[in-house]
Amino acid sequence: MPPKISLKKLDRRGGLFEGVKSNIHTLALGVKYLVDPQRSTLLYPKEYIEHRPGYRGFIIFIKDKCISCAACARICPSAAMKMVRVTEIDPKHPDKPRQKQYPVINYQRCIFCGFCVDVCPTEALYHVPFHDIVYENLADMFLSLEMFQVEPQRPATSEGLPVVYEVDEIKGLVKRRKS
Amino acid sequence: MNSERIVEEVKNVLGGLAREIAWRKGYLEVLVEATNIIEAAGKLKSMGLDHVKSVTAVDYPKESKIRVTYHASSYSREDLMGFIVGLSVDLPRDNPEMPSLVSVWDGSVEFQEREVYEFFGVTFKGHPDLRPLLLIRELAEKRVLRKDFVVKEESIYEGVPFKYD
Amino acid sequence: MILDPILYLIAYPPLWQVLILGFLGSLAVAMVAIWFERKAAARVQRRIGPYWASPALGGFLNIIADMVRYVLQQLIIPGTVDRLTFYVAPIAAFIVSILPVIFIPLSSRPEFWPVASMDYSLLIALALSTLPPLLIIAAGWSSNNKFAVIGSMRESYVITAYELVAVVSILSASAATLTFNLVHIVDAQQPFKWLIILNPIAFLAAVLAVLMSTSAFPFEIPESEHEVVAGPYTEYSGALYAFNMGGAYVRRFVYALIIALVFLGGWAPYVPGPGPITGYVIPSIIVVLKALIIVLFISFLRAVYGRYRLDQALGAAWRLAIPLAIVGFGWSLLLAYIGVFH
Amino acid sequence: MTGEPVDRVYVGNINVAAKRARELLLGKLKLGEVVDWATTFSLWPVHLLTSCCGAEFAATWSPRFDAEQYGALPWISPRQTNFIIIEGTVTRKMACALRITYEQMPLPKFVIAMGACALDGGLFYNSYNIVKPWEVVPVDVFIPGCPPPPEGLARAILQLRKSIREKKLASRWLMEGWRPDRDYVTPKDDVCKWWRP
Amino acid sequence: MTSGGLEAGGQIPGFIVKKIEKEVYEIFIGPQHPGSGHMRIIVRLDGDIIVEADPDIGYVHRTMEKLSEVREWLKPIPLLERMTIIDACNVTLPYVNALEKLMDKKPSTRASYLRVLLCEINRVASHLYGMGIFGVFIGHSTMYMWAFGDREVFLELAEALTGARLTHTYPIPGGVRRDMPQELPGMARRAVRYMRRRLEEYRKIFVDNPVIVKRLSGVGVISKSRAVELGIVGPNLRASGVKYDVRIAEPYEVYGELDFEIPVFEEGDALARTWVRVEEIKQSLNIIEQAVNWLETHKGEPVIAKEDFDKLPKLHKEVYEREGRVKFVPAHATMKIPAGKAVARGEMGRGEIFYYVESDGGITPYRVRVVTPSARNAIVFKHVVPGHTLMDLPAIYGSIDYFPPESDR
Repeated sequence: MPPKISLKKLDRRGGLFEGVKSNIHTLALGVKYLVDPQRSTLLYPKEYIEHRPGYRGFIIFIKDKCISCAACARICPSAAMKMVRVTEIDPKHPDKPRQKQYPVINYQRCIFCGFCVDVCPTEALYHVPFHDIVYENLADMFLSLEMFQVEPQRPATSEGLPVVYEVDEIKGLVKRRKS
Repeated sequence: MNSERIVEEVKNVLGGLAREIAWRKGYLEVLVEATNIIEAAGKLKSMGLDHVKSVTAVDYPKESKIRVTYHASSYSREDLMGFIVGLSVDLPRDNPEMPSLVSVWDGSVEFQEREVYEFFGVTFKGHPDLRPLLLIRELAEKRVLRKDFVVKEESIYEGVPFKYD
Repeated sequence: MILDPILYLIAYPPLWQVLILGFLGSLAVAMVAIWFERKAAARVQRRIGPYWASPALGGFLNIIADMVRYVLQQLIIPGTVDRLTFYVAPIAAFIVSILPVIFIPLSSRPEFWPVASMDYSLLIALALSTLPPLLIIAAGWSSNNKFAVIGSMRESYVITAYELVAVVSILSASAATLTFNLVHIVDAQQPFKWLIILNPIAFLAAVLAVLMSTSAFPFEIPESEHEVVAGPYTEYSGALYAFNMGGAYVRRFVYALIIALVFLGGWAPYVPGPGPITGYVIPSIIVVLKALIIVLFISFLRAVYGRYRLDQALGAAWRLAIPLAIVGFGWSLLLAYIGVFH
Repeated sequence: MTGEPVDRVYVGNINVAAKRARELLLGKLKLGEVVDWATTFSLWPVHLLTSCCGAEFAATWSPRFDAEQYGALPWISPRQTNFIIIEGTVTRKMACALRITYEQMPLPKFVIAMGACALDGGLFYNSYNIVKPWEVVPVDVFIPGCPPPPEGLARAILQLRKSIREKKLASRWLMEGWRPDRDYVTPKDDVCKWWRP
Repeated sequence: MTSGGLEAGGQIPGFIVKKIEKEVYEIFIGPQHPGSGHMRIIVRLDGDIIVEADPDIGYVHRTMEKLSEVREWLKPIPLLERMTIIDACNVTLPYVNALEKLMDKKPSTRASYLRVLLCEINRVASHLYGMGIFGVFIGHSTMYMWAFGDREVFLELAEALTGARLTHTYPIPGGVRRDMPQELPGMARRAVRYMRRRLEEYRKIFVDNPVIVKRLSGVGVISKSRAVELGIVGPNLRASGVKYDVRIAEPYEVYGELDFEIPVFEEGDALARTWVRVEEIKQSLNIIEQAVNWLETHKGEPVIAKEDFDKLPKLHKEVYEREGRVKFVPAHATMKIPAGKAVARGEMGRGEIFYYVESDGGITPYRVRVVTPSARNAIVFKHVVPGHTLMDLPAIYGSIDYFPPESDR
């Protein structure tokens, strides 16, 4: 069925009786939630959200899979990913050092769009499903090649317990402790 | 076909004013002279194209012109709602000047002409309040959306200047 | 003995009442009111509100943290303000807000409350409670800030709306009980002849007046933040702002005390006994609890109402509240004629 | 309104008095701990929305994340706050507003820069209208992401609280009048150049 | 009391530099002001009546049109998304549509449905955002909290679908980036049922609240003819009685096949604009249900165009089978698009968005012009606000749901 457009009438509440009635409605609803707030607030450091597997969080690099195609750096919309040249010594041919290039990431710019992960032809990049790391120094955010390969420690894991949020028909979002 | 009929209507309404009428992807481009744009716009408006969606300017440094297009459409005529007419005018690049269409299309072009003024330096004669809208004056003088204002891109390599592949 | 007057002064109950109840009590009540306002609003809004400062106390220490932070923060005096007024107005407003407490009895026993025998305590308390708005206007005016000036102007508009309502509706209690003495008003309501039951119209008008006078929702117009930032207090920082903010809650509490005595029967149905515990502590707790209920109700309104426009608020006052107050006054005269309280 | 005007008025010099009071309270009575504690639970961010990370700023105070549980309450007038959250891009027009707002706030005051745009320009790294906020105001904590999720902002508030308690930022700042380790990078005249052409 | 700002010589951009005869009280609302977003409104008051309002926007102007010209075709998608991160799919979809028009590519039907699904989720979230901000503007903080709390439900849906709360970067030329996860239909249905119940409570506490009704009725009235002249868009236009919606005027994606109705009100005041949003949320919930039902019954088709999918390498297909994630081919990074000019439009939560994309056959766009709904609604401040009292300004601001980053680009 095709969509249609329709003119609606606004029913303005007027009159003393309607006014008193809607005042009572308003107050009663307020009292209802005052008594039973149905809340699902995240008590953040004590609890943290365990996101779904597809969550686009921090990006980790697997060096062994990288073929140095630079597609990730090329597609990065914010030029956060840069290629660095590294001289590598192959254990099989120690006399022939090879020039290779690997991506490094600059979290000062990264927008977590996941283009680099999606463009990588060998799945050498992947997301970890969290996003709550903060820095006090700008310099720490430009990861080195070594740091880029290490999964960062999520600070919340040491302070709290994981919870998941589920959509509920009555309460909206419901927080559930993960066992 | 509906759109054919509307193209005919546009042609009839404009008469000899249109220098060129061509279908682009999604809109009908009508090119007129800067001198009679008010007349053309008034005719289009009387046809039912009562508002302007966008005042678009494009800089063509090779041809040394700036093309200003008013993408007009209709709220009042149902058959015109899905249809956009781009009323275009070519202006010289050194001192672009054209009459303002605020007198025709009122508020729907007022702010957008100010935008074109600050980004391209096109002067709209007769605009009630022509001053930069978004930019600070220092930038508005640089005509930032013209092609000769170059934005630096970065290379994908550390410490290598950028060039397009 | 020469020491007697000094001892009398030191042991003078109203002085201690002002110092203890008026200052510390008002401070405590203000903090409870702020805490409740934040927590109740948070509950209605399905969230937690202050929590981590003291999870066991429901985040109550957070309010103390805010207070300490304000008091010890840098005090900025903008170069363009009228200095004397800028310093003095908020402090004076705070002190004047507390003053009515002297004339508010918390017990009918004269040994704990000499002023209780004063025959015009209600009138004096009411008169004193109308002073602070002038100082708020002075504070806003001295800030030399456009938003503050607009806020002050709004405050002065709102005064014209609620002053009459407050006086008429509260004095309707006097009309019913034929006395201006708060102790007698309370005693007349013993044990359950409370004026809220006998004259709900005047009570409603009085609550409306309190809402307006303490700029509570839905009449939070002088400090309506989306037009005039913080209203008269826009330029205030640090401790001076704490005075301003505390003053607003203290005023609310003082009005609530008056209403608790006048309409909610004060310490009724309890009859104060001879000793200090039964004669003073228990009745005052009852009165303060009743006042707190009103304060908390006012705080709760923040969660469910938006704010009226200035002209609508004035209209509500002149078209609704003043007729209500006058009808309530007439009703009280009727009560007096029937002789309910005698 | 920058700096503290020092001149004698009717009741003596309030700035000197305030300084003496600070010295008494913080230096002699060792109230520094109390100040630091109070500041950590009373970080009220000023209502300055620099850019679209404001959407996540708002979501952080929404019922699901509710940053009021940390005692942070978005407040209206800069005079009564002590905390700025820079929500994303700072344009050249906004930089001046940011700087003025920052200078209107009483000491001690803290800044969190939120989002890639507030760190190195993010997507707009080569834009002509972007200013890096850490050149305009001294920033304490940086949050990566575009936009950072509310958890990220909550983590930043926790981190700021931690460093206030550990480094005694608030009490030291009140005592010394200025924090030596952070200072403006760009003079105000440069930030607000467009204001006075 | 100052008069008329600066002398005519003061060349301050963004300020009205003209003399006003009457003594007026000039106040600057914003950019640091709780009643303004990322903008400034210079308001001149005569008593309590606004005689002139001058929106000084551009505080969030991030030069997206210029930056789009120097970046490869795919990169403007995340870039333009930042205009309205609260309505991210709606704002990028017309750009993608324009590219598809230039490339003569059609997305698969499944991708179209997925786009519509995310667009409607975004629309609900965006309306809730608008209503929340509106609520707090007229002092109703509970409305703000409730709307933002319920918005989280829809952000949760969007996060399950795309992996990001706000900046989904979901549509790409030819399709979308991810397939729907298994659990999404159930989640979406529960969310829809929940939201329908909540809308009744919104009515009780906000829309029918006597204080709010009194505050909003007759405020900021835009008549039908004035709305057309000013060229405003979206719910504001439909609240003035103009029957225009891009989803009907020029159905894009699969909107032509879905069953929903566009609510139109005639009053044109702030209350009617609120009601349009409430009714539109209801319709969006209908669309979400329909889209989810279709997606659940029609499986098997890839979420990008068939010809693109067939060209994918083996690993990419494996990843798609395993995770539902569409991987780009490296050609995406440097794709070229045939020369031409295209316009595309779409209906965002705040109204119609218009894109003009011109290609000269290179690897970057030659010109991207975008006119956002807020940019077109900004004119309301100048022409509708004067004549109201100062306390009406937040009511009008909130009711037109103006979002400065979107307007400034």
